[in-house]
Amino acid sequence: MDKDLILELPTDLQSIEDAVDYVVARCDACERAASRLRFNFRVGLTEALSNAMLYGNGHDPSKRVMVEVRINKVMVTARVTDQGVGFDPALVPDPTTPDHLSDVGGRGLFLMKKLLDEVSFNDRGNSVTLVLRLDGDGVLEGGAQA
Amino acid sequence: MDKDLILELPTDLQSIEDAVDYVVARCDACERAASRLRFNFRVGLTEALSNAMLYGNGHDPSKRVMVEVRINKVMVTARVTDQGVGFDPALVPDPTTPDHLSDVGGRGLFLMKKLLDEVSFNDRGNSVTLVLRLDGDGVLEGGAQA
Amino acid sequence: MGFQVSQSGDVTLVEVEGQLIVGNRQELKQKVLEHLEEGDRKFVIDFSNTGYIDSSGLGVLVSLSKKIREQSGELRLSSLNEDLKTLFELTKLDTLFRIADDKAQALDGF
Amino acid sequence: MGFQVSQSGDVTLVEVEGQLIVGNRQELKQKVLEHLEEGDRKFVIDFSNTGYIDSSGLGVLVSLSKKIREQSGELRLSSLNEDLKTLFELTKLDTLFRIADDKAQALDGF
Ligand SMILES: Nc1ncnc2c1ncn2[C@@H]1O[C@H](COP(=O)(O)OP(=O)(O)O)[C@@H](O)[C@H]1O
Ligand SMILES: Nc1ncnc2c1ncn2[C@@H]1O[C@H](COP(=O)(O)OP(=O)(O)O)[C@@H](O)[C@H]1O
Repeated sequence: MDKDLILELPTDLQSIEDAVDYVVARCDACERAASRLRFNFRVGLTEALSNAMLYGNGHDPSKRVMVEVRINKVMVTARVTDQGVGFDPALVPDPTTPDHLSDVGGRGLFLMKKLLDEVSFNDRGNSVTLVLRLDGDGVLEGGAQA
Repeated sequence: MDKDLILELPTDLQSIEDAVDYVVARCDACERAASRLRFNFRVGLTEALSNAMLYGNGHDPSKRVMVEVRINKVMVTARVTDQGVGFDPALVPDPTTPDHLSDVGGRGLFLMKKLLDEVSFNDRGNSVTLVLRLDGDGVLEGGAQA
Repeated sequence: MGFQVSQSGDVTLVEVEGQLIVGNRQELKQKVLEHLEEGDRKFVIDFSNTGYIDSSGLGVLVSLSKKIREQSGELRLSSLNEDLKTLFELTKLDTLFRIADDKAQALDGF
Repeated sequence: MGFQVSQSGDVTLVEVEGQLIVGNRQELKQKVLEHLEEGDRKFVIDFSNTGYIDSSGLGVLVSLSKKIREQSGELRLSSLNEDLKTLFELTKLDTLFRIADDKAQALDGF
Protein backbone atom coordinates (compact mmCIF):
# COMPACT_ATOMS: atom_id res chain seq x y z
CA MET A 1 0.00 0.00 0.00
CA ASP A 2 1.21 3.51 -0.76
CA LYS A 3 1.88 5.38 2.42
CA ASP A 4 0.89 8.98 2.64
CA LEU A 5 1.53 9.19 6.32
CA ILE A 6 3.57 7.08 8.67
CA LEU A 7 3.58 7.50 12.41
CA GLU A 8 5.50 5.46 14.91
CA LEU A 9 3.95 5.74 18.33
CA PRO A 10 5.28 4.74 21.72
CA THR A 11 3.14 2.35 23.74
CA ASP A 12 1.40 5.15 25.62
CA LEU A 13 -2.37 5.31 25.82
CA GLN A 14 -2.23 9.08 26.24
CA SER A 15 -0.78 9.45 22.77
CA ILE A 16 -3.77 7.84 21.07
CA GLU A 17 -6.06 10.83 21.01
CA ASP A 18 -3.50 13.15 19.45
CA ALA A 19 -2.50 10.54 16.88
CA VAL A 20 -6.11 10.02 15.82
CA ASP A 21 -6.70 13.77 15.62
CA TYR A 22 -3.59 14.15 13.54
CA VAL A 23 -4.61 11.52 11.01
CA VAL A 24 -8.14 12.86 10.68
CA ALA A 25 -6.87 16.41 10.23
CA ARG A 26 -4.65 15.22 7.41
CA CYS A 27 -7.70 13.98 5.57
CA ASP A 28 -9.29 17.36 5.22
CA ALA A 29 -10.39 16.90 1.63
CA CYS A 30 -13.90 15.88 2.51
CA GLU A 31 -14.15 18.42 5.29
CA ARG A 32 -13.20 21.07 2.82
CA ALA A 33 -15.73 19.92 0.26
CA ALA A 34 -18.43 20.14 2.91
CA SER A 35 -17.32 23.56 4.01
CA ARG A 36 -17.09 24.95 0.47
CA LEU A 37 -20.57 23.68 -0.15
CA ARG A 38 -21.82 25.25 3.05
CA PHE A 39 -20.26 28.59 2.29
CA ASN A 40 -19.10 29.19 -1.28
CA PHE A 41 -21.96 27.42 -2.98
CA ARG A 42 -24.54 29.00 -0.70
CA VAL A 43 -23.32 32.50 -1.30
CA GLY A 44 -23.03 31.90 -5.06
CA LEU A 45 -26.50 30.41 -5.39
CA THR A 46 -27.98 33.19 -3.28
CA GLU A 47 -26.41 35.75 -5.62
CA ALA A 48 -27.74 34.01 -8.71
CA LEU A 49 -31.25 33.74 -7.28
CA SER A 50 -31.41 37.32 -6.13
CA ASN A 51 -30.15 38.66 -9.46
CA ALA A 52 -32.75 36.54 -11.25
CA MET A 53 -35.51 37.98 -9.09
CA LEU A 54 -34.31 41.56 -8.83
CA TYR A 55 -32.99 42.25 -12.33
CA GLY A 56 -34.16 39.39 -14.53
CA ASN A 57 -37.73 39.26 -13.31
CA GLY A 58 -37.70 42.89 -12.13
CA HIS A 59 -39.46 42.04 -8.85
CA ASP A 60 -42.49 40.87 -10.80
CA PRO A 61 -44.16 38.27 -8.55
CA SER A 62 -45.91 36.66 -11.50
CA LYS A 63 -42.56 35.72 -13.05
CA ARG A 64 -40.74 32.53 -12.07
CA VAL A 65 -37.17 31.49 -11.50
CA MET A 66 -36.11 28.04 -12.62
CA VAL A 67 -33.38 26.25 -10.68
CA GLU A 68 -31.86 23.06 -12.05
CA VAL A 69 -29.35 21.30 -9.86
CA ARG A 70 -27.18 18.32 -10.61
CA ILE A 71 -25.21 16.70 -7.87
CA ASN A 72 -22.66 13.94 -8.14
CA LYS A 73 -19.60 12.93 -6.19
CA VAL A 74 -17.38 15.25 -8.18
CA MET A 75 -19.34 18.47 -8.48
CA VAL A 76 -22.51 20.39 -7.89
CA THR A 77 -23.93 22.26 -10.87
CA ALA A 78 -26.77 24.75 -10.55
CA ARG A 79 -28.43 26.59 -13.41
CA VAL A 80 -30.62 29.55 -12.53
CA THR A 81 -32.86 30.92 -15.27
CA ASP A 82 -35.12 33.96 -15.08
CA GLN A 83 -37.80 35.30 -17.40
CA GLY A 84 -35.99 38.55 -18.14
CA VAL A 85 -34.37 39.89 -21.28
CA GLY A 86 -30.88 39.02 -20.12
CA PHE A 87 -27.79 41.22 -19.88
CA ASP A 88 -24.16 41.29 -20.84
CA PRO A 89 -22.04 40.28 -17.83
CA ALA A 90 -18.93 41.62 -19.56
CA LEU A 91 -20.22 45.15 -19.03
CA VAL A 92 -20.34 44.85 -15.25
CA PRO A 93 -17.34 46.72 -13.74
CA ASP A 94 -14.88 45.30 -11.21
CA PRO A 95 -16.19 46.33 -7.78
CA THR A 96 -12.75 46.28 -6.16
CA THR A 97 -11.35 49.24 -8.13
CA PRO A 98 -11.05 52.50 -6.17
CA ASP A 99 -13.91 53.99 -8.21
CA HIS A 100 -16.32 51.30 -7.15
CA LEU A 101 -15.01 50.16 -3.78
CA SER A 102 -17.55 52.10 -1.77
CA ASP A 103 -20.47 51.43 -4.11
CA VAL A 104 -23.40 49.91 -2.29
CA GLY A 105 -24.06 47.33 -5.02
CA GLY A 106 -22.24 45.54 -7.77
CA ARG A 107 -20.47 42.71 -5.94
CA GLY A 108 -22.79 39.82 -6.81
CA LEU A 109 -21.27 38.64 -10.08
CA PHE A 110 -17.81 39.22 -8.72
CA LEU A 111 -18.44 37.00 -5.70
CA MET A 112 -20.02 34.27 -7.80
CA LYS A 113 -16.91 34.12 -9.96
CA LYS A 114 -14.56 34.20 -7.00
CA LEU A 115 -16.37 31.62 -4.89
CA LEU A 116 -17.30 29.07 -7.54
CA ASP A 117 -15.12 27.03 -9.84
CA GLU A 118 -17.03 27.93 -12.98
CA VAL A 119 -19.61 30.57 -13.80
CA SER A 120 -21.08 30.80 -17.28
CA PHE A 121 -24.02 32.58 -18.90
CA ASN A 122 -26.16 31.71 -21.88
CA ASP A 123 -25.97 34.09 -24.83
CA ARG A 124 -29.07 36.00 -23.88
CA GLY A 125 -27.83 36.41 -20.34
CA ASN A 126 -30.92 35.28 -18.46
CA SER A 127 -29.44 31.96 -17.37
CA VAL A 128 -26.34 31.43 -15.30
CA THR A 129 -24.66 28.11 -14.57
CA LEU A 130 -22.59 27.68 -11.42
CA VAL A 131 -20.18 24.81 -10.85
CA LEU A 132 -18.62 23.89 -7.52
CA ARG A 133 -16.12 21.04 -7.60
CA LEU A 134 -16.21 18.87 -4.53
CA ASP A 135 -12.88 17.18 -5.10
CA GLY A 136 -11.01 20.21 -6.35
CA ASP A 137 -8.03 21.89 -4.85
CA GLY A 138 -10.02 25.10 -4.74
CA VAL A 139 -9.78 26.94 -1.50
CA LEU A 140 -12.24 29.69 -0.75
CA GLU A 141 -10.33 32.05 -3.00
CA GLY A 142 -9.56 29.43 -5.58
CA GLY A 143 -12.51 29.94 -7.88
CA ALA A 144 -12.31 30.67 -11.57
CA GLN A 145 -10.99 34.11 -12.23
CA ALA A 146 -12.94 34.28 -15.49
CA MET B 1 -27.42 18.51 -18.25
CA ASP B 2 -28.99 15.76 -16.18
CA LYS B 3 -31.22 17.22 -13.55
CA ASP B 4 -31.31 15.70 -10.14
CA LEU B 5 -33.38 18.48 -8.73
CA ILE B 6 -35.63 21.09 -10.28
CA LEU B 7 -37.20 23.92 -8.38
CA GLU B 8 -39.40 26.65 -9.73
CA LEU B 9 -39.44 29.62 -7.45
CA PRO B 10 -41.72 32.64 -7.37
CA THR B 11 -40.05 36.03 -7.57
CA ASP B 12 -39.91 36.44 -3.80
CA LEU B 13 -36.68 37.33 -2.05
CA GLN B 14 -37.87 35.63 1.12
CA SER B 15 -37.89 32.29 -0.64
CA ILE B 16 -34.17 32.40 -1.45
CA GLU B 17 -32.82 31.24 1.88
CA ASP B 18 -35.04 28.17 2.06
CA ALA B 19 -34.31 27.26 -1.55
CA VAL B 20 -30.56 27.46 -0.94
CA ASP B 21 -30.84 25.41 2.25
CA TYR B 22 -32.87 22.83 0.42
CA VAL B 23 -30.35 22.39 -2.37
CA VAL B 24 -27.40 22.16 0.01
CA ALA B 25 -29.18 19.63 2.18
CA ARG B 26 -29.76 17.46 -0.88
CA CYS B 27 -26.02 17.28 -1.43
CA ASP B 28 -25.25 15.48 1.77
CA ALA B 29 -22.72 13.07 0.30
CA CYS B 30 -19.70 15.10 1.28
CA GLU B 31 -21.18 16.02 4.64
CA ARG B 32 -21.62 12.35 5.32
CA ALA B 33 -18.09 11.49 4.34
CA ALA B 34 -16.82 14.15 6.71
CA SER B 35 -19.01 12.95 9.53
CA ARG B 36 -18.09 9.28 9.07
CA LEU B 37 -14.45 10.28 9.14
CA ARG B 38 -14.98 12.34 12.26
CA PHE B 39 -16.79 9.56 14.05
CA ASN B 40 -16.50 6.06 12.58
CA PHE B 41 -12.89 6.33 11.54
CA ARG B 42 -11.86 7.94 14.80
CA VAL B 43 -13.47 5.30 16.93
CA GLY B 44 -12.06 2.51 14.72
CA LEU B 45 -8.53 3.86 14.74
CA THR B 46 -8.68 4.45 18.49
CA GLU B 47 -9.67 0.81 18.96
CA ALA B 48 -6.86 -0.45 16.76
CA LEU B 49 -4.27 1.69 18.53
CA SER B 50 -5.37 0.76 21.99
CA ASN B 51 -5.42 -2.96 21.19
CA ALA B 52 -1.93 -2.66 19.71
CA MET B 53 -0.67 -1.02 22.89
CA LEU B 54 -2.61 -3.02 25.45
CA TYR B 55 -2.51 -6.54 24.00
CA GLY B 56 0.04 -6.51 21.21
CA ASN B 57 2.74 -4.59 23.04
CA GLY B 58 1.46 -5.59 26.47
CA HIS B 59 1.87 -2.06 27.86
CA ASP B 60 5.60 -2.26 27.26
CA PRO B 61 6.71 1.35 26.75
CA SER B 62 9.82 0.25 24.88
CA LYS B 63 7.70 -1.32 22.14
CA ARG B 64 6.36 0.75 19.25
CA VAL B 65 3.19 0.90 17.23
CA MET B 66 3.45 1.60 13.52
CA VAL B 67 0.63 3.48 11.82
CA GLU B 68 0.53 3.70 8.03
CA VAL B 69 -2.21 5.82 6.54
CA ARG B 70 -3.17 6.28 2.95
CA ILE B 71 -5.68 8.90 2.00
CA ASN B 72 -7.21 9.53 -1.36
CA LYS B 73 -10.51 10.91 -2.57
CA VAL B 74 -12.18 7.54 -2.40
CA MET B 75 -11.02 6.03 0.86
CA VAL B 76 -8.87 6.26 3.93
CA THR B 77 -6.81 3.19 4.76
CA ALA B 78 -4.96 2.80 8.04
CA ARG B 79 -2.72 -0.12 8.96
CA VAL B 80 -1.78 -0.46 12.61
CA THR B 81 1.02 -2.88 13.47
CA ASP B 82 2.29 -3.80 16.91
CA GLN B 83 5.32 -5.76 18.08
CA GLY B 84 3.32 -8.53 19.71
CA VAL B 85 2.88 -12.19 18.83
CA GLY B 86 -0.52 -11.61 17.25
CA PHE B 87 -3.82 -13.33 17.93
CA ASP B 88 -6.67 -15.02 16.11
CA PRO B 89 -9.55 -12.55 15.75
CA ALA B 90 -11.91 -15.42 14.87
CA LEU B 91 -11.74 -16.57 18.50
CA VAL B 92 -13.12 -13.32 19.89
CA PRO B 93 -16.79 -13.81 20.87
CA ASP B 94 -19.69 -11.59 19.81
CA PRO B 95 -20.15 -9.05 22.62
CA THR B 96 -23.85 -8.53 21.93
CA THR B 97 -24.93 -12.04 22.94
CA PRO B 98 -26.71 -12.27 26.32
CA ASP B 99 -23.67 -14.03 27.80
CA HIS B 100 -21.37 -11.17 27.00
CA LEU B 101 -23.65 -8.14 26.99
CA SER B 102 -22.62 -6.95 30.42
CA ASP B 103 -18.95 -7.78 30.05
CA VAL B 104 -16.75 -4.79 30.73
CA GLY B 105 -14.50 -5.45 27.73
CA GLY B 106 -14.61 -7.18 24.39
CA ARG B 107 -16.31 -4.58 22.16
CA GLY B 108 -13.27 -3.20 20.34
CA LEU B 109 -13.03 -5.58 17.41
CA PHE B 110 -16.79 -5.61 17.07
CA LEU B 111 -16.99 -1.82 16.79
CA MET B 112 -14.13 -1.68 14.30
CA LYS B 113 -15.97 -4.12 12.05
CA LYS B 114 -19.27 -2.32 12.43
CA LEU B 115 -17.98 1.20 11.93
CA LEU B 116 -15.52 0.65 9.10
CA ASP B 117 -16.09 -0.64 5.60
CA GLU B 118 -13.30 -3.20 5.74
CA VAL B 119 -11.25 -4.66 8.59
CA SER B 120 -8.58 -7.28 7.88
CA PHE B 121 -5.70 -8.83 9.79
CA ASN B 122 -2.39 -10.26 8.67
CA ASP B 123 -1.86 -13.98 9.29
CA ARG B 124 0.08 -13.47 12.46
CA GLY B 125 -2.56 -11.14 13.82
CA ASN B 126 -0.33 -8.27 14.90
CA SER B 127 -1.37 -5.95 12.08
CA VAL B 128 -4.86 -4.73 11.31
CA THR B 129 -5.93 -2.76 8.24
CA LEU B 130 -8.95 -0.47 8.41
CA VAL B 131 -10.69 0.95 5.37
CA LEU B 132 -13.23 3.76 5.40
CA ARG B 133 -14.79 4.63 2.06
CA LEU B 134 -15.50 8.30 1.65
CA ASP B 135 -17.87 7.94 -1.26
CA GLY B 136 -19.69 4.88 -0.07
CA ASP B 137 -23.31 4.48 0.80
CA GLY B 138 -22.28 3.35 4.23
CA VAL B 139 -24.23 4.89 7.00
CA LEU B 140 -22.92 4.62 10.50
CA GLU B 141 -24.07 1.03 10.72
CA GLY B 142 -23.13 0.21 7.18
CA GLY B 143 -19.72 -1.27 7.79
CA ALA B 144 -18.57 -4.68 6.70
CA GLN B 145 -20.19 -7.42 8.71
CA ALA B 146 -17.12 -9.64 8.26
CA MET C 1 -11.05 17.79 27.49
CA GLY C 2 -12.12 16.56 30.92
CA PHE C 3 -14.97 15.79 33.26
CA GLN C 4 -17.12 18.40 34.98
CA VAL C 5 -18.77 17.14 38.14
CA SER C 6 -21.64 19.01 39.79
CA GLN C 7 -24.50 18.25 42.17
CA SER C 8 -28.15 18.76 41.34
CA GLY C 9 -30.05 17.99 44.54
CA ASP C 10 -28.94 14.48 45.46
CA VAL C 11 -27.89 13.64 41.92
CA THR C 12 -24.24 13.71 40.88
CA LEU C 13 -23.95 15.02 37.34
CA VAL C 14 -20.81 14.28 35.34
CA GLU C 15 -20.34 16.00 31.99
CA VAL C 16 -17.87 14.46 29.56
CA GLU C 17 -16.05 17.11 27.55
CA GLY C 18 -14.26 15.82 24.46
CA GLN C 19 -13.64 12.09 24.18
CA LEU C 20 -14.26 9.17 26.50
CA ILE C 21 -11.59 6.74 25.41
CA VAL C 22 -8.88 4.42 26.59
CA GLY C 23 -6.60 7.30 27.55
CA ASN C 24 -8.96 8.99 30.01
CA ARG C 25 -11.55 6.43 31.07
CA GLN C 26 -9.69 5.76 34.35
CA GLU C 27 -10.11 9.39 35.31
CA LEU C 28 -13.87 9.16 34.86
CA LYS C 29 -14.02 5.91 36.77
CA GLN C 30 -12.07 7.33 39.67
CA LYS C 31 -14.19 10.47 39.91
CA VAL C 32 -17.43 8.55 39.98
CA LEU C 33 -16.15 5.93 42.44
CA GLU C 34 -15.00 8.68 44.83
CA HIS C 35 -18.52 10.08 44.89
CA LEU C 36 -19.94 6.59 45.34
CA GLU C 37 -17.68 6.04 48.34
CA GLU C 38 -18.77 9.36 49.79
CA GLY C 39 -22.33 8.08 49.71
CA ASP C 40 -23.72 9.45 46.46
CA ARG C 41 -26.14 6.99 44.87
CA LYS C 42 -27.72 8.79 41.92
CA PHE C 43 -25.52 9.52 38.94
CA VAL C 44 -26.10 11.09 35.56
CA ILE C 45 -23.33 11.06 32.97
CA ASP C 46 -24.07 13.60 30.26
CA PHE C 47 -22.62 13.50 26.74
CA SER C 48 -23.76 16.86 25.32
CA ASN C 49 -20.16 17.81 24.64
CA THR C 50 -18.71 14.44 23.77
CA GLY C 51 -17.11 13.82 20.39
CA TYR C 52 -16.78 10.06 20.56
CA ILE C 53 -16.57 7.09 22.88
CA ASP C 54 -14.52 3.98 22.23
CA SER C 55 -15.09 0.43 23.44
CA SER C 56 -13.10 1.00 26.61
CA GLY C 57 -15.23 4.05 27.32
CA LEU C 58 -18.32 1.90 26.91
CA GLY C 59 -16.66 -0.67 29.17
CA VAL C 60 -16.10 1.85 31.91
CA LEU C 61 -19.77 2.80 31.80
CA VAL C 62 -20.79 -0.85 32.12
CA SER C 63 -18.39 -1.27 35.01
CA LEU C 64 -19.57 1.87 36.82
CA SER C 65 -23.18 0.95 36.34
CA LYS C 66 -22.55 -2.44 37.99
CA LYS C 67 -20.69 -0.92 40.94
CA ILE C 68 -23.35 1.70 41.48
CA ARG C 69 -26.11 -0.90 41.33
CA GLU C 70 -24.26 -3.00 43.90
CA GLN C 71 -24.68 -0.05 46.26
CA SER C 72 -28.38 0.17 45.34
CA GLY C 73 -27.71 3.27 43.30
CA GLU C 74 -28.48 4.08 39.70
CA LEU C 75 -26.52 5.44 36.75
CA ARG C 76 -28.35 7.22 33.98
CA LEU C 77 -26.91 8.54 30.73
CA SER C 78 -28.08 11.60 28.82
CA SER C 79 -27.67 13.65 25.65
CA LEU C 80 -26.29 11.05 23.26
CA ASN C 81 -26.04 12.48 19.76
CA GLU C 82 -27.02 10.34 16.77
CA ASP C 83 -23.56 8.81 16.37
CA LEU C 84 -23.25 7.96 20.04
CA LYS C 85 -26.77 6.57 20.12
CA THR C 86 -25.89 4.24 17.27
CA LEU C 87 -22.85 3.07 19.21
CA PHE C 88 -25.10 2.00 22.07
CA GLU C 89 -27.55 0.37 19.69
CA LEU C 90 -24.85 -1.54 17.79
CA THR C 91 -23.47 -2.96 21.01
CA LYS C 92 -26.98 -3.44 22.44
CA LEU C 93 -25.89 -1.46 25.49
CA ASP C 94 -29.00 0.68 25.00
CA THR C 95 -30.82 -2.22 26.69
CA LEU C 96 -28.54 -2.03 29.73
CA PHE C 97 -28.74 1.70 30.45
CA ARG C 98 -31.45 4.18 31.09
CA ILE C 99 -30.74 6.83 28.46
CA ALA C 100 -32.40 10.26 28.65
CA ASP C 101 -32.65 12.78 25.82
CA ASP C 102 -31.12 15.54 27.91
CA LYS C 103 -29.94 16.43 31.40
CA ALA C 104 -33.34 17.74 32.47
CA GLN C 105 -35.03 14.51 31.45
CA ALA C 106 -32.38 12.45 33.26
CA LEU C 107 -32.81 14.44 36.47
CA ASP C 108 -36.59 14.43 36.22
CA GLY C 109 -38.05 12.19 38.89
CA PHE C 110 -34.65 10.66 39.72
CA MET D 1 -32.68 33.92 12.36
CA GLY D 2 -32.73 37.60 13.18
CA PHE D 3 -30.94 40.53 14.70
CA GLN D 4 -30.32 41.02 18.41
CA VAL D 5 -29.81 44.64 19.39
CA SER D 6 -28.36 45.60 22.77
CA GLN D 7 -26.58 48.57 24.33
CA SER D 8 -23.14 48.42 25.88
CA GLY D 9 -22.49 51.85 27.37
CA ASP D 10 -23.01 54.24 24.47
CA VAL D 11 -22.35 51.57 21.87
CA THR D 12 -25.20 49.90 20.00
CA LEU D 13 -24.38 46.24 19.45
CA VAL D 14 -26.20 44.32 16.74
CA GLU D 15 -25.71 40.57 16.50
CA VAL D 16 -26.58 38.87 13.24
CA GLU D 17 -28.05 35.43 13.79
CA GLY D 18 -28.11 33.20 10.72
CA GLN D 19 -27.66 34.81 7.34
CA LEU D 20 -27.31 38.41 6.20
CA ILE D 21 -28.67 38.23 2.69
CA VAL D 22 -30.98 39.85 0.21
CA GLY D 23 -34.06 38.59 2.04
CA ASN D 24 -33.36 40.21 5.39
CA ARG D 25 -30.86 43.01 4.83
CA GLN D 26 -33.63 45.65 4.91
CA GLU D 27 -34.52 44.60 8.41
CA LEU D 28 -30.94 45.16 9.57
CA LYS D 29 -30.79 48.50 7.80
CA GLN D 30 -34.00 49.69 9.38
CA LYS D 31 -32.97 48.66 12.90
CA VAL D 32 -29.65 50.46 12.68
CA LEU D 33 -31.14 53.58 11.08
CA GLU D 34 -33.76 53.82 13.85
CA HIS D 35 -31.00 53.89 16.43
CA LEU D 36 -29.07 56.43 14.37
CA GLU D 37 -32.14 58.70 14.27
CA GLU D 38 -32.53 58.33 18.02
CA GLY D 39 -29.03 59.71 18.41
CA ASP D 40 -26.83 56.63 18.71
CA ARG D 41 -23.47 57.17 17.03
CA LYS D 42 -21.34 54.16 17.87
CA PHE D 43 -22.30 50.85 16.30
CA VAL D 44 -20.83 47.36 16.39
CA ILE D 45 -22.26 44.66 14.14
CA ASP D 46 -21.15 41.25 15.35
CA PHE D 47 -21.02 38.13 13.20
CA SER D 48 -20.24 35.41 15.78
CA ASN D 49 -23.40 33.57 14.80
CA THR D 50 -23.55 34.34 11.11
CA GLY D 51 -23.48 31.57 8.54
CA TYR D 52 -22.93 33.63 5.44
CA ILE D 53 -23.33 37.08 3.91
CA ASP D 54 -24.15 37.77 0.29
CA SER D 55 -23.27 40.78 -1.84
CA SER D 56 -26.42 42.63 -0.84
CA GLY D 57 -25.53 42.03 2.80
CA LEU D 58 -22.12 43.54 2.14
CA GLY D 59 -23.87 46.40 0.33
CA VAL D 60 -26.06 47.16 3.30
CA LEU D 61 -22.98 47.35 5.52
CA VAL D 62 -21.33 49.80 3.12
CA SER D 63 -24.49 51.87 3.02
CA LEU D 64 -24.92 51.92 6.80
CA SER D 65 -21.29 52.79 7.32
CA LYS D 66 -21.69 55.82 5.04
CA LYS D 67 -24.87 57.02 6.74
CA ILE D 68 -23.35 56.62 10.18
CA ARG D 69 -20.21 58.51 9.13
CA GLU D 70 -22.36 61.33 7.75
CA GLN D 71 -23.63 61.77 11.32
CA SER D 72 -20.02 61.71 12.62
CA GLY D 73 -20.56 58.24 13.99
CA GLU D 74 -18.66 55.01 13.42
CA LEU D 75 -19.56 51.45 12.48
CA ARG D 76 -17.27 48.63 13.50
CA LEU D 77 -17.59 44.96 12.61
CA SER D 78 -16.53 42.02 14.75
CA SER D 79 -16.14 38.25 14.91
CA LEU D 80 -15.79 37.39 11.23
CA ASN D 81 -14.98 33.71 10.81
CA GLU D 82 -12.42 32.64 8.20
CA ASP D 83 -14.97 32.37 5.40
CA LEU D 84 -16.48 35.76 6.14
CA LYS D 85 -13.06 37.35 6.46
CA THR D 86 -12.15 36.07 3.03
CA LEU D 87 -15.34 37.62 1.66
CA PHE D 88 -14.21 41.02 2.92
CA GLU D 89 -10.72 40.48 1.60
CA LEU D 90 -11.90 39.37 -1.85
CA THR D 91 -14.06 42.46 -2.19
CA LYS D 92 -11.38 44.64 -0.56
CA LEU D 93 -14.03 45.82 1.91
CA ASP D 94 -11.59 44.95 4.69
CA THR D 95 -9.95 48.29 3.80
CA LEU D 96 -13.22 50.15 4.31
CA PHE D 97 -14.21 48.79 7.71
CA ARG D 98 -12.65 48.58 11.08
CA ILE D 99 -12.88 44.86 11.83
CA ALA D 100 -12.31 43.53 15.35
CA ASP D 101 -11.59 39.93 16.30
CA ASP D 102 -14.43 39.81 18.79
CA LYS D 103 -17.06 41.93 20.50
CA ALA D 104 -14.79 42.84 23.39
CA GLN D 105 -12.10 44.12 21.05
CA ALA D 106 -14.67 46.10 19.07
CA LEU D 107 -16.03 47.75 22.21
CA ASP D 108 -12.59 48.39 23.63
CA GLY D 109 -11.80 52.08 23.54
CA PHE D 110 -14.79 52.84 21.30
N1 LIG E 1 -30.29 37.90 -14.22
C1 LIG E 1 -30.01 39.18 -14.60
N2 LIG E 1 -30.78 39.80 -15.51
C2 LIG E 1 -30.50 41.06 -15.89
N3 LIG E 1 -29.49 41.79 -15.40
C3 LIG E 1 -28.68 41.23 -14.50
C4 LIG E 1 -28.89 39.89 -14.03
N4 LIG E 1 -27.94 39.61 -13.13
C5 LIG E 1 -27.17 40.72 -13.03
N5 LIG E 1 -27.61 41.70 -13.82
C6 LIG E 1 -27.01 43.05 -14.00
O1 LIG E 1 -25.68 43.03 -13.54
C7 LIG E 1 -25.48 44.03 -12.55
C8 LIG E 1 -24.47 43.60 -11.54
O2 LIG E 1 -24.98 42.56 -10.76
P1 LIG E 1 -24.24 42.11 -9.46
O3 LIG E 1 -22.80 41.98 -9.73
O4 LIG E 1 -24.95 40.90 -8.95
O5 LIG E 1 -24.40 43.29 -8.44
P2 LIG E 1 -25.71 43.95 -7.82
O6 LIG E 1 -26.75 42.88 -7.78
O7 LIG E 1 -25.30 44.39 -6.47
O8 LIG E 1 -26.04 45.08 -8.75
C9 LIG E 1 -26.84 44.29 -11.98
O9 LIG E 1 -26.93 45.56 -11.44
C10 LIG E 1 -27.74 44.09 -13.19
O10 LIG E 1 -27.75 45.26 -13.96
N1 LIG F 1 -3.20 -6.40 18.59
C1 LIG F 1 -3.58 -7.46 19.35
N2 LIG F 1 -2.64 -8.35 19.79
C2 LIG F 1 -3.01 -9.41 20.54
N3 LIG F 1 -4.27 -9.63 20.95
C3 LIG F 1 -5.25 -8.79 20.56
C4 LIG F 1 -4.96 -7.64 19.74
N4 LIG F 1 -6.11 -6.99 19.51
C5 LIG F 1 -7.07 -7.67 20.16
N5 LIG F 1 -6.56 -8.75 20.81
C6 LIG F 1 -7.31 -9.77 21.59
O1 LIG F 1 -8.68 -9.70 21.25
C7 LIG F 1 -9.48 -9.49 22.40
C8 LIG F 1 -10.68 -8.66 22.08
O2 LIG F 1 -10.32 -7.35 21.76
P1 LIG F 1 -11.40 -6.22 21.66
O3 LIG F 1 -12.55 -6.71 20.87
O4 LIG F 1 -10.72 -5.01 21.17
O5 LIG F 1 -11.94 -5.98 23.12
P2 LIG F 1 -11.17 -5.53 24.43
O6 LIG F 1 -10.02 -4.70 23.99
O7 LIG F 1 -12.17 -4.77 25.21
O8 LIG F 1 -10.75 -6.82 25.10
C9 LIG F 1 -8.55 -8.83 23.39
O9 LIG F 1 -8.97 -9.05 24.71
C10 LIG F 1 -7.23 -9.49 23.07
O10 LIG F 1 -7.15 -10.73 23.71
